[in-house]
Amino acid sequence: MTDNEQESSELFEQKKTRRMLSLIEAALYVAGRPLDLKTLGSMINTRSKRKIRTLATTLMKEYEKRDTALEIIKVEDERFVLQLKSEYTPKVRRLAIKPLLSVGPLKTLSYIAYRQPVPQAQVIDVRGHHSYNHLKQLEGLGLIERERAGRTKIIRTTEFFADYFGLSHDLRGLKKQLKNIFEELIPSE
Amino acid sequence: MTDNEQESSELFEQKKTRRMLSLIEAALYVAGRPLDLKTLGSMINTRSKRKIRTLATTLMKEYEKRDTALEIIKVEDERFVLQLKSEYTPKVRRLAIKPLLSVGPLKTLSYIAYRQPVPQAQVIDVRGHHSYNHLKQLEGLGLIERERAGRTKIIRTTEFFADYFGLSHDLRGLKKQLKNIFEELIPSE
Amino acid sequence: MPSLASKPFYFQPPLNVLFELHKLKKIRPWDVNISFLLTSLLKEMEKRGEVDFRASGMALDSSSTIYLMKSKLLLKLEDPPAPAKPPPGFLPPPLFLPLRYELTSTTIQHLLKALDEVLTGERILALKPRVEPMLPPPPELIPPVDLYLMEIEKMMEKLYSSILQFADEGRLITFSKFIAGMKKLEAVKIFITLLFLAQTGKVSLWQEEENFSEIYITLREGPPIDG
Repeated sequence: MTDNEQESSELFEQKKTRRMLSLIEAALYVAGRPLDLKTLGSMINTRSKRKIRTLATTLMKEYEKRDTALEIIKVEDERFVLQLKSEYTPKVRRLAIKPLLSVGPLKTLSYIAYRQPVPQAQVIDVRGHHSYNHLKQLEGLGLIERERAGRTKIIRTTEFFADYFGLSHDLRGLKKQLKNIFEELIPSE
Repeated sequence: MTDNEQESSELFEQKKTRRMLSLIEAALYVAGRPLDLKTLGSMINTRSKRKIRTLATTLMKEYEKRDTALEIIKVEDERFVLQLKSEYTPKVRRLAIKPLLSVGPLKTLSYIAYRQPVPQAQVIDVRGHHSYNHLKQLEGLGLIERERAGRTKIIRTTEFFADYFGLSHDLRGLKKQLKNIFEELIPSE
Repeated sequence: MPSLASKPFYFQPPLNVLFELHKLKKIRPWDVNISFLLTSLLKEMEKRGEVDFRASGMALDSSSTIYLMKSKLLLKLEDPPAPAKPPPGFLPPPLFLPLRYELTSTTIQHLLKALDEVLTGERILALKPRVEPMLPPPPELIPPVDLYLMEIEKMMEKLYSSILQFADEGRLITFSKFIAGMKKLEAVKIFITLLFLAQTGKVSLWQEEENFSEIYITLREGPPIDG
C-alpha cells in the first residue's frame, strides 16, 4: 500500500466511524429514552456488541468534552440515553412540549419510589387528600402501578419509571440508588 | 489591570458566554420547535436582539463545525430550531413510538384546524360532549387557544401547531396547505 | 395610658389573660393551661410578698369563665386539638424527571386521516334533522303577509349582501355582533329576515346548546374560506 492509499483508506475509515456515531446520536435524539446495544446496533447494521459499546462510549465522551447543555449517560443494562443536564431543567421546563408534572405529584412519586411497595392509604395519609389526583396522573403517565390487595391498593413504581431515571429494575438496587440521589439532593446535617 | 487580572476577567467572560450558549441550546433542545429571539432572550435574561442573534448564530456554527446528526438552522421570522438532519430521519423514524395525541383528540384537533376560527359549540356539536376533555388536553399541549367572544369561546390553532406540522403561521395559508395536502391524500369522490 | 412598667406584674403575659377580660374573647380556650397560670400567680405573689385578694379573686373568676368556655365547646362536640402526629419519617424531596426531547410519531398524514373521518361524521350530522327547534313561531310583529312577502325578497337580498360584507374573515358571524348598535325592533326584523334566508339555504343558523345564548350565522354560499 502506498502512503497515499494508506491515507485515503484511513480517511475512509474515519468518515465511516463519523457516520456511525451520527446514526447513534440520531437514534438517541429521536427516541428520548434509553436504548440498548441491540437497538443501537440495528441502526448501524452490526451485531457486534463490542463495536456498538465502543461507538456509544466514544459519543458519550465527545458530549462530555464539548461541555454543553446535553449529556449522554449510560444506565442499567448497558443502555444509553441522551438528555438535558439536570442543572438546566428549571430554566427551560416551561418550553417542553408535553406538560410536565408539577412539584406536588413529583413529591408523591418520590415518596412511593422510596417506600414501595406501599399501601395507597399510607400515601394519602402522608401526602394528603389531594394526592389522589397525583396518583391518577402518575398512573396515567405509566410511572406507577396500583394493585388491588383485598380492600386496599398497593402501589409501586413501574419499569418505565426506573428507565426514565436510569435506575435499576431490581427493587433493592433501585432503593439504594434512590437513597444516593436523595443524599446528594439534601446534604445531611 | 495586571496581566493576571486581565486573564481571569477574560476567563470569566468566556465562561459566561459558554453558559449562555448552553442555555440557548437547552431551550432549543427541549422545545423541539423554532424559538424566536424574544423567547431565547428570556432564557438568558436579555432583551438585546443583537446579543441573542450573535449567540444563536455562534451556536449554529458550532453545530455546523461538529458535523453530527443534529443541526441548528434559522427559519422564517428570525427563529432558530434544533433538529435532526433530514438525511437521518428515515433511518431512525421507527424509534419514535409515542403519538403526540390519541385518535380522539387528534380528530378534534384536525376539525379545529380545518374550520378555524370555530366556536366551541360547533366543535362540541360535531365531536360530541367528550370533546370538552380533548379541548382541555389540546390547550394544555399548546396546540389550540380559546378566546372568549361574548358568552361563547372561539377556538383556533396556535403557532406551535403550525410549527409541529410544518404549516404556515398565516391562517389563510395554513388552511390552503391543509386543503391541498388533504385533497392529495384523500381524493374526494 | 400607664406604661407597662407601672402596671402590676400580673398584667404581663402570660398572666394577663386572667386580668384583661377582653383578651378572653380572642383566645382558644384549649390553649390556656389554667392550672399553670394560677400556680405561677401564687408563686409570684409569694416571691414578691404582695398578697392581693382582688387579683386572686379576679383570677379565680377568669379561670371559671375559661372552664365554662371549655365545657361549652365540649357540649358543642367540638374536638379538643388532636394530639400532634408522630413525625412521618423521612420525606424524600421531589424527583424531577430528566428532560428528553422525543420525536412523536404523529405526522400531518395522521392529522388529515383523522380529518377525513371527522368530516364524514360532520356530513352525516348535517343530514340529520336538528333536534332543537331553531326557528320560533313567527311573532306578531310581522306586517300583513301579502305586503311583507312583496318586500321580503328585497330585504333578504339586502341582508345577504351586508352579511357578506361583514364576513370578511371566514364564514362565521356572531348575531349579537351583527346587530350591535341597532334598535330592538330593527334587530327583530333582521332576525326574521335571517330566518327566511336560512330557509332558502343561503345561510345556516345555530345556537349554543348549553345556555341558548349566542346565535351564529354561517354562510353556505359566498366567498370560499381560502379566498
